[in-house]
Amino acid sequence: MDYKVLGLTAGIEIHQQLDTAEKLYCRCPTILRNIDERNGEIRRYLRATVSEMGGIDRAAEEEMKQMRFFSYYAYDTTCLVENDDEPPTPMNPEALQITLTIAKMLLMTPISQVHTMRKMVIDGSNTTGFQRTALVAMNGIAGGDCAIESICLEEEAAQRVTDKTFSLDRLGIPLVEITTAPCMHTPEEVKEIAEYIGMILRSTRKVKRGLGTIRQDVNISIRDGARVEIKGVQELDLIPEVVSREVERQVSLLAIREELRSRSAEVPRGKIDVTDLFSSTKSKVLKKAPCIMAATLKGFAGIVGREIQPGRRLGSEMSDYAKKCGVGGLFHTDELPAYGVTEEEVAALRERMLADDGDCVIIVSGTEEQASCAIRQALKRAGMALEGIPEETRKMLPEGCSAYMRPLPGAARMYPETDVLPVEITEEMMDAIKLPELLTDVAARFTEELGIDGALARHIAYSDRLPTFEKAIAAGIKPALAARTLISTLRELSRDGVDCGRVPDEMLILLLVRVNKGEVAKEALPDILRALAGGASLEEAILSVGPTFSVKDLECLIEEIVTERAEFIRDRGMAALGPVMGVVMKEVRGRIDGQIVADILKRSIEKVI
Amino acid sequence: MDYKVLGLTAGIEIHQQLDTAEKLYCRCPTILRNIDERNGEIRRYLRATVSEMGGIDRAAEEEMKQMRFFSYYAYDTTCLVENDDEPPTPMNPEALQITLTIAKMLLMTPISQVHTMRKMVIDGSNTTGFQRTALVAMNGIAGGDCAIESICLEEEAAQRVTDKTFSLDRLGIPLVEITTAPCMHTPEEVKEIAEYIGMILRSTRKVKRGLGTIRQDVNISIRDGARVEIKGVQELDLIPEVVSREVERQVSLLAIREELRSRSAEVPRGKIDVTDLFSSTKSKVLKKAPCIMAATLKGFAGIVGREIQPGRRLGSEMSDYAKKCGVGGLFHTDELPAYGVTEEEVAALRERMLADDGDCVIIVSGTEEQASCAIRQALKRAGMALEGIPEETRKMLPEGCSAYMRPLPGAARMYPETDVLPVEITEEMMDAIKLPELLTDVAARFTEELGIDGALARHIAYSDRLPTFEKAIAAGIKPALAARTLISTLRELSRDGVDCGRVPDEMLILLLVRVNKGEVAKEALPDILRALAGGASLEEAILSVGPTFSVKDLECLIEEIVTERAEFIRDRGMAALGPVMGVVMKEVRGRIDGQIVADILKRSIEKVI
Amino acid sequence: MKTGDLVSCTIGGKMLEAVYITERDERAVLKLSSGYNIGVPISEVRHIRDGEERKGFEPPVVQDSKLPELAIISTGGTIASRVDYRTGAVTSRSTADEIISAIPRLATIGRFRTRQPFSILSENMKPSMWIELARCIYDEIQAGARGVIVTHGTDTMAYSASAISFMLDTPVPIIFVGSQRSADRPSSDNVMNALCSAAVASANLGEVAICMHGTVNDDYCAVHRATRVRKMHTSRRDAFQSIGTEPIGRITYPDLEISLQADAIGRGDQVLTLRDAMEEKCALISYYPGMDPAILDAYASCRGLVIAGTGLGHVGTVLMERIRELVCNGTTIVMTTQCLQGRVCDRVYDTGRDLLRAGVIEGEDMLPETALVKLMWVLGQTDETGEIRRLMQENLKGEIIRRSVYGL
Amino acid sequence: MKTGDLVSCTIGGKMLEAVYITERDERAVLKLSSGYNIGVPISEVRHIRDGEERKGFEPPVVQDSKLPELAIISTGGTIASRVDYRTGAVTSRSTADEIISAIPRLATIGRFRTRQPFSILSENMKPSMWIELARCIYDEIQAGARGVIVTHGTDTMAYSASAISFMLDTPVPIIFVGSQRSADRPSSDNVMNALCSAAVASANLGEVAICMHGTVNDDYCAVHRATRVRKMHTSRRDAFQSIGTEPIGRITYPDLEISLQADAIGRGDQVLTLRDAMEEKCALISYYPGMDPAILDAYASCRGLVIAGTGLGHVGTVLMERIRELVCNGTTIVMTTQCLQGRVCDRVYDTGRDLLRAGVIEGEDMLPETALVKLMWVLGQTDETGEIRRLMQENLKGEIIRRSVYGL
Repeated sequence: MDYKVLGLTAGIEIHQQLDTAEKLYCRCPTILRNIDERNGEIRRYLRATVSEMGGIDRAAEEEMKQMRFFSYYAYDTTCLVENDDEPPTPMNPEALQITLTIAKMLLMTPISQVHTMRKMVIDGSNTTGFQRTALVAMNGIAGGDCAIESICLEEEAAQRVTDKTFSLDRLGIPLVEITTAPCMHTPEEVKEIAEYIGMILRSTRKVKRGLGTIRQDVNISIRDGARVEIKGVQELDLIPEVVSREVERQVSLLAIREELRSRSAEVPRGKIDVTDLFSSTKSKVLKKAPCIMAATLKGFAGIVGREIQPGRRLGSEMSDYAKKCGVGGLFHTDELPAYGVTEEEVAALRERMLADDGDCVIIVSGTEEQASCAIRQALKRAGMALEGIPEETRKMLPEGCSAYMRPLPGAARMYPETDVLPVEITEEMMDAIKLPELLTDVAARFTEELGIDGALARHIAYSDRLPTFEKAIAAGIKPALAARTLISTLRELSRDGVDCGRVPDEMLILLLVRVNKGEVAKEALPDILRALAGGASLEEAILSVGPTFSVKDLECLIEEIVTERAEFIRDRGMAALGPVMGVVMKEVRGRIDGQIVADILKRSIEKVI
Repeated sequence: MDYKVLGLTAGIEIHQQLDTAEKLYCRCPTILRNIDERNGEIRRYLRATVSEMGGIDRAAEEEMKQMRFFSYYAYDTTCLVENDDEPPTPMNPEALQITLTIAKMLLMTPISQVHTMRKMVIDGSNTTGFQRTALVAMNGIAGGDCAIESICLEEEAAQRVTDKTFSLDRLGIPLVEITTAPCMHTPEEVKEIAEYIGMILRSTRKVKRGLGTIRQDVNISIRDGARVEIKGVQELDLIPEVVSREVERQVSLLAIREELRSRSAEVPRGKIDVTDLFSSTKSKVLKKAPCIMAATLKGFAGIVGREIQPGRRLGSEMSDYAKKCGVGGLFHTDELPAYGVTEEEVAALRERMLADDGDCVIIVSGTEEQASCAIRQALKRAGMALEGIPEETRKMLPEGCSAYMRPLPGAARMYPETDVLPVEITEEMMDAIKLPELLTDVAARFTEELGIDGALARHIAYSDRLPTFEKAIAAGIKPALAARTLISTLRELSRDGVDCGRVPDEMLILLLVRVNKGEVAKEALPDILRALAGGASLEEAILSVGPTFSVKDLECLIEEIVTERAEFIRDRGMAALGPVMGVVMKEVRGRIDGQIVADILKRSIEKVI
Repeated sequence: MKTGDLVSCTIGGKMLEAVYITERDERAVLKLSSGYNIGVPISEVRHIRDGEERKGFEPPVVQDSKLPELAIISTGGTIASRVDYRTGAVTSRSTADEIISAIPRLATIGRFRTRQPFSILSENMKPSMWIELARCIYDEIQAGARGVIVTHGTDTMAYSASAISFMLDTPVPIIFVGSQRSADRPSSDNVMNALCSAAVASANLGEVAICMHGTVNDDYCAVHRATRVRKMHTSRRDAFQSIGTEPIGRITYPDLEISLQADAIGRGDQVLTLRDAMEEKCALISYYPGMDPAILDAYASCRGLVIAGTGLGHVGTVLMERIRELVCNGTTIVMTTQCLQGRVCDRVYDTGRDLLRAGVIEGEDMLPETALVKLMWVLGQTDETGEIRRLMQENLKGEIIRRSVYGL
Repeated sequence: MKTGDLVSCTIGGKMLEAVYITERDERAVLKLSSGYNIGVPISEVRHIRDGEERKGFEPPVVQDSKLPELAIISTGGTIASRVDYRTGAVTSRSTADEIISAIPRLATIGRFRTRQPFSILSENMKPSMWIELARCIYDEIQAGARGVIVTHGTDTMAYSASAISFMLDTPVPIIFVGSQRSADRPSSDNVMNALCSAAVASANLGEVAICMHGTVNDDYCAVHRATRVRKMHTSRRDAFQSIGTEPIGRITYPDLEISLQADAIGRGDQVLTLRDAMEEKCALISYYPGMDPAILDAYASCRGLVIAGTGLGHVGTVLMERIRELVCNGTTIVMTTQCLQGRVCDRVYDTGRDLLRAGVIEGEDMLPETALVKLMWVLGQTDETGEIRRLMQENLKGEIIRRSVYGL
């Protein structure tokens, strides 16, 4: 596809959790918990409050279609602030400091007086019904040519456990939101900017790492299309796919609009109860439904079933809307007979619905209330197909497609968080911020100073174990050993399901020091690390691979073996080294470094020769 | 028996609950509850506190042999005072007033400043470990010649539910304790004095009635015998029996002492474990016992089994002592073989115990600790038989015999209740007390004024329904109707299991007024009362026996019947009254008074004749 | 510049337009189109044009004339409020229409009229306002209100409810209600508290009570007798707790099912009576170790003094002489306990007996705050020492529970 | 006549002999042989003969030298007492031998020595005595005590324990204990409390705590951190309650099994240090509606003032000016809450923000009483305003809990 011709413009929002000691507006630690560890549960209703225009926010209204009774899991690491039962503390200064550092790295201008706002969110993910957020800096530049509009410091939402249940451990973790201008024009460009900003964030060494700690939202539109926000893209590599598939979707929908218009297609207002037609159906879904509703889309035949993204049809979009009413989805005659619905039933349906060949009939099932609501929603989406592309917030599906979530929010409903005093950002504060070394520079330095291969250096610099690596180097460990152990060995172990995450840095470094001294064999590292991951102490772990072998012991052993094979050695001379080495290693493998064995054996053989 | 020759002297203590609105040292109502209504349970240890002599009270020590962990049931009608978790209120003035009235009736002299004392009781029946009690008056006379030593106002103890569990509803109800001098010399005399004091108490109209609200303790001794206190005699009629049986017991025990001395009987110190002898016994009790201990009583053969009261032997007394250790009782060779113990086993036991024909072997079973304790206790009692009669507190058994409870308490362990201020009793207070009419006088007045037969008048005066009767008379009810209904009818209903206790006086009187007017038939009273007891309203109850029959209705009915049978009536004349009356009553029985029927019928017949 | 004006300023070299909100700590607070507020130096702000007056849209409200008439008297606590997202301003709403349009379900419970005798932060409440409030409630009941709802800040709500309780014998429910989370937020406890209090206000009750969350969940509201309730937490929704007794009722949410205790006073059990004299010259002091006896001199002009003593109702012996003097000079002194729970008993220890001899009145199990309000009221009713003592020791409005029941 | 003398008097015409006990309200109190006391007119009493001196029998006590050395410091609370049934006198016992013979099981827990720096009713406790007590404890620990038990009246026990907590860094447990029911009665809580406190005093703990009944049953004692505990009931055995936190431990009874919370400070974690300066010129006042601002003048000479404000920490605006003056004149004012539970937050409402501007220090979630004691101690340590503020807002001895955990 020629994105220039299509007029692609894209921007991103990056949400990155900060790795602070305490949360943004309370003093709880910023750690995630297993829901089994919860020690309390609170249950609350949230309700949209009436705005000054007498109306309710569009996105909020969408949420209100369903019940708003929520349940929250509390922990010994959460407090009454998360429960919305205590006023927030002042803004966490550590989090603000990190945010200002990022702002400075992105050449942004700080706001002189930062105000915490309440942004209405009544999907249950915030016990308060709003998210606290503060605009900290504006107008920077990333990667030379992409404008950064703003950086906000906000509190992370609670994690959804089930439909209406949330876990409070995540709520309140500081999060920066970086919003770029819509300055990208190809899928690859989007990925590059995201990657660059991610590198900036990690360069602060103060952001959380691991699954779910960074999320990208991508805004995409093409000429004649509409702005669509795709939320929750967690992997950088998927970004180009997401962008290109959205472009494909918008192109297809524009084509569908033209075709529908040419057919003079129409969307009806009413619906018809067709429950009786399916009284003896073999379709499991329809059989158990208390109510089945249908509607006829004039001139839509073949179009509802048309693919607009791999595996997704216009029908899928309508189905997404219908699901908001609690039904499982919808059937349409473009795909029937199927799913246990027979040809006869389709014929009867078409007859009842006065549908001719050019029309498509959709049916939904559920309680009467659900089915009525679902038909209404599906028809609403069908109507939009005649208009073009709706502006939507969509969620990413596993392969890079997306599904409807809710309409794009209107101008955010925000008002001041009166419980938190504004914070002044002075020039002195900004001047005092020391910019961290960029990870790209770190990698370059590793190559230059430590002689590490460029790719590996980059790997180290971007790795979670970077601080460990730096400590190891400082402790005099050979860079190759440190890099191999901390990057390759740990990654291999991790693939085997061994999680060394809880092995403290200090222990790893002490271990590497022993290896460096030759007291522990490099070869034994995987087994020792495995033991450490299992909770063993360093000494236990080292002993677990066999008693260590001192150089003196080794000398004795080698003397014995060499003496036994003196004749052979004298026969072969230095060529005996290989075979005899094999014999020795059989005895000592993993218990002393091979290089040391080779050195001593060589000397010993030399003596014999 | 010639009690004068035997030197019988007896005194009594009467404990009477007062019918006050509130308890003695708190403001809870004085009502008893069903344990199912409890709403809390508290669990406490009680411990004897060391007295100034470094020793512990004898009775208290006895209690301490067993665990002192108690459980108390609380109700919504008990409070923190019963729980021993709040200081007591000042002494209930209503209770004091009643006590002073009784004192005045018994010609006693009040104490000028009444001090509340704490009397140590650690059997668990008081949450505090003491009973609050105050000496209110001294030195009076009952019934002309019996000296009254004292009247105390004290709090009732908690009711025992099971061994270690008490119910707090009763704790704290005011109780007067009237102690006579030991001025009685025949069993009948004891009953008469008890009866007289009881009448005095009830004359105040302010004492509780019903089971357990009055208890007599009788102190009995004969010459050469010992003072024995028999507790818990609730029925007056049993008093003479209790006294005479105790005299019998003391006479028998003195005879036993003489015989044992003449045989040079001896009680051993040690005990022997004979568990192995009964390893294959058929005695259920012994079979399951982890330990069986035995001891040989030299020269006791035949005496342990000798009856000292109907159904009770010296062995029973020893058994009472043994039971304090938690065993079920003891066996002795005077009664064996029996209870599944074979002759062979007895022989083996005697052999092991080196017992010859003049000796008696006793055995007890239980855990080793229980059995050791029990043997020790039984031997202690056996030793006492050589000395004579122990001073004891005994509990009455159903037929009038008694069983050992504990040693007589020493001088009561009392010290001031510092939480309750002393109360001054002034001459003015005493002068202001109006003496109530004695129930004997009430009965006499009923005979004189209302023409009621002496026995019935006495019955009414002593009955719980006396106030109702008085109200009924005041309301103009015929005395005979009131007396018959309130005494006989209610008693008969009560025998049938119909409890009219909760039918309010007002309702009974309204009912009697209706009967008096002839609107309700006397004959219907039992059925109506039955309905009232079941919770019906007065109108419902009256209607339940059939629609009422007005005099007019009756006249119509009678005219019809008489007209029908005019010939028969003219034949028989007034002699027809009986048969025709039967016919009429068949129709109206219970719905209108029979006397009215008779009157009208008579007139109607007269007209026909 | 005034709130709502369109202005511009430059940040990072880019000009942006914004709405002027206010000035704070020498910064102009501006609202951006994104909704964010920012504070910028005032000098950097340029005026573009005046803001337009925007009228709030209020949907028309129809009240059901068949429902019982209820009065809402607001004193400053917000039962309903509205956020102006343009300026961020939160305004409280106190007319019947405004309240019903904010909490539409109210209209299914009763027919409302509203009054607002004053509007204050509840920490500024004072006895003269209680009198004003009592008269206002009295008028409403006389005018036919079948129940009265008083919205009140939570800080001193228990004091006020207690005061009204003493001043009024009421045949209808007088329900105090407030919220611990402001009404502007989606999670506010205001809606549930308001609906529950309206339900109680139409129930078979005839006394003054506080109706607030019973737990931290939105599951039920507890109805507390005015004289036995205390705010026991600074910020939790279930801050109000009955002390030494069960709440007199509860209303489940959202079904608004009411259950009342058997000892709750029924509708119509009392005849409407107003006794609104209060003696303001009363004070409450807590005793603590090291208290300077001289401090009592500051209370010499008080006609009544409530002491929250230690334990069963004690103070250090050093205070005894001044206490004797105060009593001699005509100050009524009532002893309560800083333990809050349990009963004062000055007969057990010497210190207590000395206090009794000095003429101090045992406050039984009254809460110190209730005892203060009651003392103000009693001293407003009578000057006679014996009568003062009798009234203080007698249970008038549930403030004294004669028996300390276990389990509370 | 003196206590113990044999006397006679006549009642109802009968002469009786009795033991003379004392005189009370113009009556001679006599003890009859039945054990009852009666009061009779003094004029009616005849002296017969003097009473004999009776010596109490004290069984010899042997302490086990292998057990840890524990110090019992008694300040007037009775852990043991003896009743003389002859006279009804209850005498408290405070030597090691006396205590052990009253509670023999103590001898299986430790080896005891005892000290009695003073003997008072606890309502008469004052800061100078805290200093004396702190020094006494310090000496005992220096002399090798492995744990210290302080017997104390319950009324002000929490204040004293809190004061010791600030004055002493301790490597060993310092356990305050008392009883709510006097030691002379069979149902007293003294034995269980004493045994449990001795068990804790020998446990792995290194802080100041109060050990008292955890429930109204004799099932376990709770160990409360000194700075977070409050006497919350006048008379119940379980009157002491930790506020806003769990007790730091419990000891089951009768098996004396100890469980301590993970956050309890361990034995030896702190080095023995005594900082015993205290500023007595401090006061605590509770705000209430109608409080006369002039009352604050009485506190002008205070160096420190703790206010128990309403709700999140408020007072009426009428007080604001006097508060500003007091702060200007050098009085440190700390705001706490009369709600007792929850955290002060003066940033939410205008009144609070005004207080902060006036220089009032937010007391976080400190109990008002603890804040008073802490303020006395802090002002004893420093005169520097910034340092005072820092120390007051920093958690020193568990008095501030930085996070309000749910469920407490």
